[in-house]
Amino acid sequence: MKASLPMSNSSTVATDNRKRVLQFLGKHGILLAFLLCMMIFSLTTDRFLSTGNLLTVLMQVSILGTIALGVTFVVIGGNLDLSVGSLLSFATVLVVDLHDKVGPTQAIVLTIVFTLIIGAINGTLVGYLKLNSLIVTLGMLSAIQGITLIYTSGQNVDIQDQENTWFAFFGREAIFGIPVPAIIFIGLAIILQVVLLKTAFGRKVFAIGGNGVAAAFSGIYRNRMVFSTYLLSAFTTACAAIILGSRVMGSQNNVGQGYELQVLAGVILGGTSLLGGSGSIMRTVIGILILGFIQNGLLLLGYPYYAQWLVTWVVIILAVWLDIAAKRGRLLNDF
Amino acid sequence: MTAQSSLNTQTGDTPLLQLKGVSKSFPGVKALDNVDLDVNAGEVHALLGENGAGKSTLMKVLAGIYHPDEGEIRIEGTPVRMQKPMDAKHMGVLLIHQELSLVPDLSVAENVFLGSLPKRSGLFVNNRELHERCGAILKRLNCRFKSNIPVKHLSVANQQMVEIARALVFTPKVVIFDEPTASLTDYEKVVLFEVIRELKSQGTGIVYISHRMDEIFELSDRITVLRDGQYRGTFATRDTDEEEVTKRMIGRDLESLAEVESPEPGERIIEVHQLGIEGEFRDISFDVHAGEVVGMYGLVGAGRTQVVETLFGIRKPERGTIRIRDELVHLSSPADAIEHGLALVPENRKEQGLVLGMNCRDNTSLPNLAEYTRMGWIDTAKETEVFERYQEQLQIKTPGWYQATLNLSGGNQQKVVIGKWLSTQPSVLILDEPTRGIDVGSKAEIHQLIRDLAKSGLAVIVVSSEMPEILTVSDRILALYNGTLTRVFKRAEITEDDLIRAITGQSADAASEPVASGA
Amino acid sequence: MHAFIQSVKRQPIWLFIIACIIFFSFSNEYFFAVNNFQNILVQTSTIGLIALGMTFVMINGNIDLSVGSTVALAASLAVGLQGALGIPMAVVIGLGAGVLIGAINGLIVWKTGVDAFIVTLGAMIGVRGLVFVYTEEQSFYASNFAYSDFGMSSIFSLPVLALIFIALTIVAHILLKYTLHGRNVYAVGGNRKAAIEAGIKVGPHMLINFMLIGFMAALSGILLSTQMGASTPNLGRDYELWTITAVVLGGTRLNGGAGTIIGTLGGVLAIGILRNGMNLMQVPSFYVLVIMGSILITVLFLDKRLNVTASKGVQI
Amino acid sequence: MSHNRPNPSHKTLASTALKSVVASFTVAALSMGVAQAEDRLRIGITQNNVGVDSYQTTYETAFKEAAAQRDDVATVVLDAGGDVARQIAQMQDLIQQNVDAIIIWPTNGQAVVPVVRQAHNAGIPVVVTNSNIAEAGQDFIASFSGPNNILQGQYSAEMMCDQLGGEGQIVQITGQPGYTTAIERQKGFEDRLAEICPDVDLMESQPGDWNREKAQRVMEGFLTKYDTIDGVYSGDDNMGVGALNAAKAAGRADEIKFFGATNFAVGYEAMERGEYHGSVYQSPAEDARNALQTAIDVANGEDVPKLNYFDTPKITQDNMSEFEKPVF
Repeated sequence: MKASLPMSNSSTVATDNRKRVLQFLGKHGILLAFLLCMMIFSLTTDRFLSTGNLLTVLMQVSILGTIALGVTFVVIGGNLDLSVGSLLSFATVLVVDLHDKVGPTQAIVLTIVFTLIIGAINGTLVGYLKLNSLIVTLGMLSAIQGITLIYTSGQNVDIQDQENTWFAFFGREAIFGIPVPAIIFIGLAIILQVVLLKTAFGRKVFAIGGNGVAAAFSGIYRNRMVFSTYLLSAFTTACAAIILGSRVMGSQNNVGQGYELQVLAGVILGGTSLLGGSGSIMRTVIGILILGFIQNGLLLLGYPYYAQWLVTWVVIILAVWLDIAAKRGRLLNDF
Repeated sequence: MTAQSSLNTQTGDTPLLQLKGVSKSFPGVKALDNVDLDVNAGEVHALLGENGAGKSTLMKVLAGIYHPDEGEIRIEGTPVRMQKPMDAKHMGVLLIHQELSLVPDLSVAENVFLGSLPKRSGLFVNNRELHERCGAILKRLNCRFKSNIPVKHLSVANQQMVEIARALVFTPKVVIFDEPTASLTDYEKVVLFEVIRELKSQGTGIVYISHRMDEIFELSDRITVLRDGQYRGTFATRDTDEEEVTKRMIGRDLESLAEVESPEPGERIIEVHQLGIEGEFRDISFDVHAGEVVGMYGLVGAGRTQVVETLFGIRKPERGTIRIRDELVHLSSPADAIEHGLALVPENRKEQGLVLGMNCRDNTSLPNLAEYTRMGWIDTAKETEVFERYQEQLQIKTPGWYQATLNLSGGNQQKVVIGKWLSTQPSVLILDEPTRGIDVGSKAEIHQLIRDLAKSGLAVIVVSSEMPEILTVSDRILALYNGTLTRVFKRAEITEDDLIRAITGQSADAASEPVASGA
Repeated sequence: MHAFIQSVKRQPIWLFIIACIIFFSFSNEYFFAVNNFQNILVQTSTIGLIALGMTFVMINGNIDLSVGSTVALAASLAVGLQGALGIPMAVVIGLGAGVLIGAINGLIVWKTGVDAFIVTLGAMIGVRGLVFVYTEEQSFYASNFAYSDFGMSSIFSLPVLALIFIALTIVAHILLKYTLHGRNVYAVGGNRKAAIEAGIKVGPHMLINFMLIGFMAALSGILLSTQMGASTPNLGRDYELWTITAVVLGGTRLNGGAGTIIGTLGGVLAIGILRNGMNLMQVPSFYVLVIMGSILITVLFLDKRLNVTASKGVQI
Repeated sequence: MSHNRPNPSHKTLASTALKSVVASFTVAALSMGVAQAEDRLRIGITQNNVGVDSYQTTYETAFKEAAAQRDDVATVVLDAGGDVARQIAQMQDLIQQNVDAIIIWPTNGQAVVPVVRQAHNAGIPVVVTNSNIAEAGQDFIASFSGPNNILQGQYSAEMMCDQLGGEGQIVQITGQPGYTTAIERQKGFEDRLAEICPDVDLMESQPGDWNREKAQRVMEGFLTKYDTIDGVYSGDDNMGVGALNAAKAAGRADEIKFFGATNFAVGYEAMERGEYHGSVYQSPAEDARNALQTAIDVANGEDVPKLNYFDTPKITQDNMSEFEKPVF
């Protein structure tokens, strides 16, 4: 508990309790919301809680979730990355197209390399040239979509014989009954959570996001750090593209459309602050799962697919409001 | 409590503004302790005290920003209760901050009438009336710039005139000036004093807060001295002198400083030769030996911070060289400087010293994370052990290493920053305004700490604008004025007025060439 | 004349527009024609109207991502209800819905303190859901041709939509430059602490701005539906991204305090002219995307180089 | 004390930089040599969304090749990128250029009616290709040339009906909501199915937006929700293969019959493997050539049939050998 401040005039017990409740909700609110949401759906539809359904949802959100892992690092570092949408389209098209041309292994390696190059462009513009990350990645969102279309000259790309290629492993197979995409997503999440909390890299990302000037004054190379968060975001997008490419064995040019804002919604829902300096990978995973389960639950309840959008609107604002109220100790602003 | 009532009411009529028995405390420190003050119409009442003596707290109580814990505020005899700053303004008590709060992209007139723009047919701004009224006020302050240009194009001095103009809109009874001449040239200072005298002649009460002796004696009718948040007497300016007021302000006579013997300086650690950056500072040369504390003293804008930032690799020097243990170094970044054994406790701890969201331990280990990481993996046990060692040594009051630095008091935050830089085992430690805005108790502790660090063989540079602090910690003092090194004093030969003359550019002896006052 | 030169110098985007006009006029004979300019004005009015509102919101230090969905909602209501309630009533309800969405966004940003980016991101997703719920994924279609005639009609040889856009640009300019609310928008965006201390009520001003952009987005949606004589559930997708691009190109800073309606008009026209010019020159749509993205980043880079004077020698 | 006043030389830097950007543009444009001779017929086309799938890209290449072979025709080829407002703007640009005929592949059947009317009033004949526009627009267009989507829906219903033996439970994955082709195929399929196979129960329909990955996710939802699914009808093979992938992953592919429309290469291969059971053969090249020919005839004043359908036969595992594999 922080050093007890001598409360000014009205130090009634009520304000203390309210503050403590708010603090608790702020910290664990996201977990409660997740359990609440699971409970509601499992009561209302019998099929929801079956392992089959849970694994399917986990697989379905694994693409969105994998991208969100990298974007979380960018946001904790105090920036935004809107280019992941068309970057996903670019990487998926590339891995699928190269698969038949140079074989799966080289296709995967080349795709990761080229995606990292685009991530490096983002990193240079925002990190070294210090341009505003929202506008830069907004510009790149449009430019990368153009590059993708130029590369395929508008055509779809397909993998010819989809049956006997080990590339199917990433998107279609399962190990001990757990779909590989889910394993990749959760595995990568665990690794990146450890990187974020336990390694020097993670500590420095928190520092440049929390207070860039103080970080620079402490000998941290701020430009290089921002640059590397964009590389990480590009890497996780490439991984997501490999899963998506393998799952569908083909790709259209706009397959990633709309992912960029959905990813942000998941990151924000998890409680990572847009101002930078706070957040965690696990909270993002929970945020993404909530989005996935809302969609799945409502579908099973027979609601049309767009009903989830209304629920997402309310959930995002409630989650972030709770987080801010906890920090402020008061529900509403007074100015 | 000395008999101060007799001096106060010498003019007989009730004072414009009166504080009686005002106290205000914050966690760990009693900023104001039973202070009385009164301001009469048509009088300049100077409020004098070292940094941290409670001047700014008193000012904020007057301006309705803080509420006093005890005591009472009376305006023209009737007690008043100020909820928020706007109440003070409506009651005619106007405060002009040291940091200006203007809207850069709005015009001068719009800044002067911020929040109370004259209306036309309800919705529209009456621009004609706005510029007329603003023009009148500007003429009264004999400012030459027009009222429709955006404020961001004005010099700092002119921007200050806009702040003053804004105060006059409320036809104030009392105007409080907080260190107004900090960044003004001599010529601009003369214009400001003209304006203050003009307000005085119109019957406005002026409270002038500063710790510059020459200004106070030139301008004020009465002087009230504060030390450690306590009232230390009021003098009529006519019948007192700098010596008596300074003694009352510092509370310990200067001589006692002299016989603290300077230790025998060890090996020369850092040597700076003719360092310069165009427009910031030029041909700065000095050296610091192990076990020695070198003080850098000068007014705001003398370029001290810019010099130490260059020593720490934050700025790239255009001219001059830096040698560490006689080996030429080129510091390309703070990380580079840290590797060379340099450490900087920055001027602004909230913006430059700490990542407030992170806990104490993580902040402490930030500068040399490599020390605690093997193959990228942080050894948190070692980290915690290091932090707790400095927590012990520096007496940092915190529930534990996990406490976010956001929730610590100013003094403890500064100790965490110092601990952070000590953990890098530096050979040169630079401290920029180490005790600004810190309670008096922690201030003394930090001064003692600096002395001990020097004794343990560290080369220490202390940048400060508080004369008492410089005098207590430094073995040698570099006086800076307008980006140049005017004089270097040894501890034995220090006299106060030489020091003040050196930092205000009128150096007495012929040795240093007359410095043209910077445009 | 001097004032015009002065304002152009302060906003390089108008220099860019003049350069584009010259360039496209030489490279394509259909470009430099009165009704092509009318076309451009009509085509840019959709994003242009929203950009006028977005300028207020961004100078105030906020942002609004929900405009694209509001466009669709207002269009669907206006087209969907006009059969039962008649065109005027349906249009009023459409505009009212836009103002209501703006009010909801404004109240949440004000009272809860949640960042406008997040509030309006949520509203973008949610309001799109409302559109699909109301239209059940169907496109609506204005049976009464008078509605679509209005969109195509002209008064003294100027398209109605162009006239509305020009008129509202002038109104917005006056509102921002000469009214109390306008000047306070700058005050709150430029230095919020000073504004609060001067007694300016920050919350209500934010609310007004969000209601204003809600109204403009709704009007834009309805005028677009008059051009189409119909409304589709996916109308307005990505409009928020193009609106922000136009306002930033026009010189408005993202963290508030600076920007003008003239600058925004420049940004809107720049995008409109580029699209129209490249259309006439048959630049394949793939390359248009790349060109638009890189121009946005180039202008951002030039703006940073010219306006931000870093303090001397700082290298961190 | 240094005061940094705004430095006048900065502004000149801005104008020089911008001029250089413009200069490089000019060079690029002139090299493309845009101006053309005037005696030839000028036909403008605004397509729906070239980037979204191969059918449309193949259509565009075929259209350009067909136009290139004829020396009496110059074309202005535009792509609306799926944005209704941009398509309207492109139509206005074409009217402004006073082309001899306009071909429109509508992004939305209803939303383009007013601008088609505007072209009609300007005396420019309009030919609709691939997906017809709404009823109200019919008397402003010279002709519709493209597949008969309602018929295609019926074909799929017939194939589903006899391969299921007249009874069973099926689900449907439709195209992009509000898009005429999607609406017509769904209507054709549902009406015909009710007519010839009343015992086949259509349990649920959800949109796949012509996107294979979305169709896959929708199918996964169906597989969880319904224990027995006997048949799946998808708006096109691209989505059909997505549904097949989902079923194969769930190991229930062999108990489900898959039907689609617009036979894609991936659909053709799936049929070869026996996993896909029926589609409708439609060649984008033929679609393009028909549209161009109709536009030329109309521009020369010849009268053409109002609805100029080209044949889109059924294709199943039995008769697939008669068709060569689609190129898209």
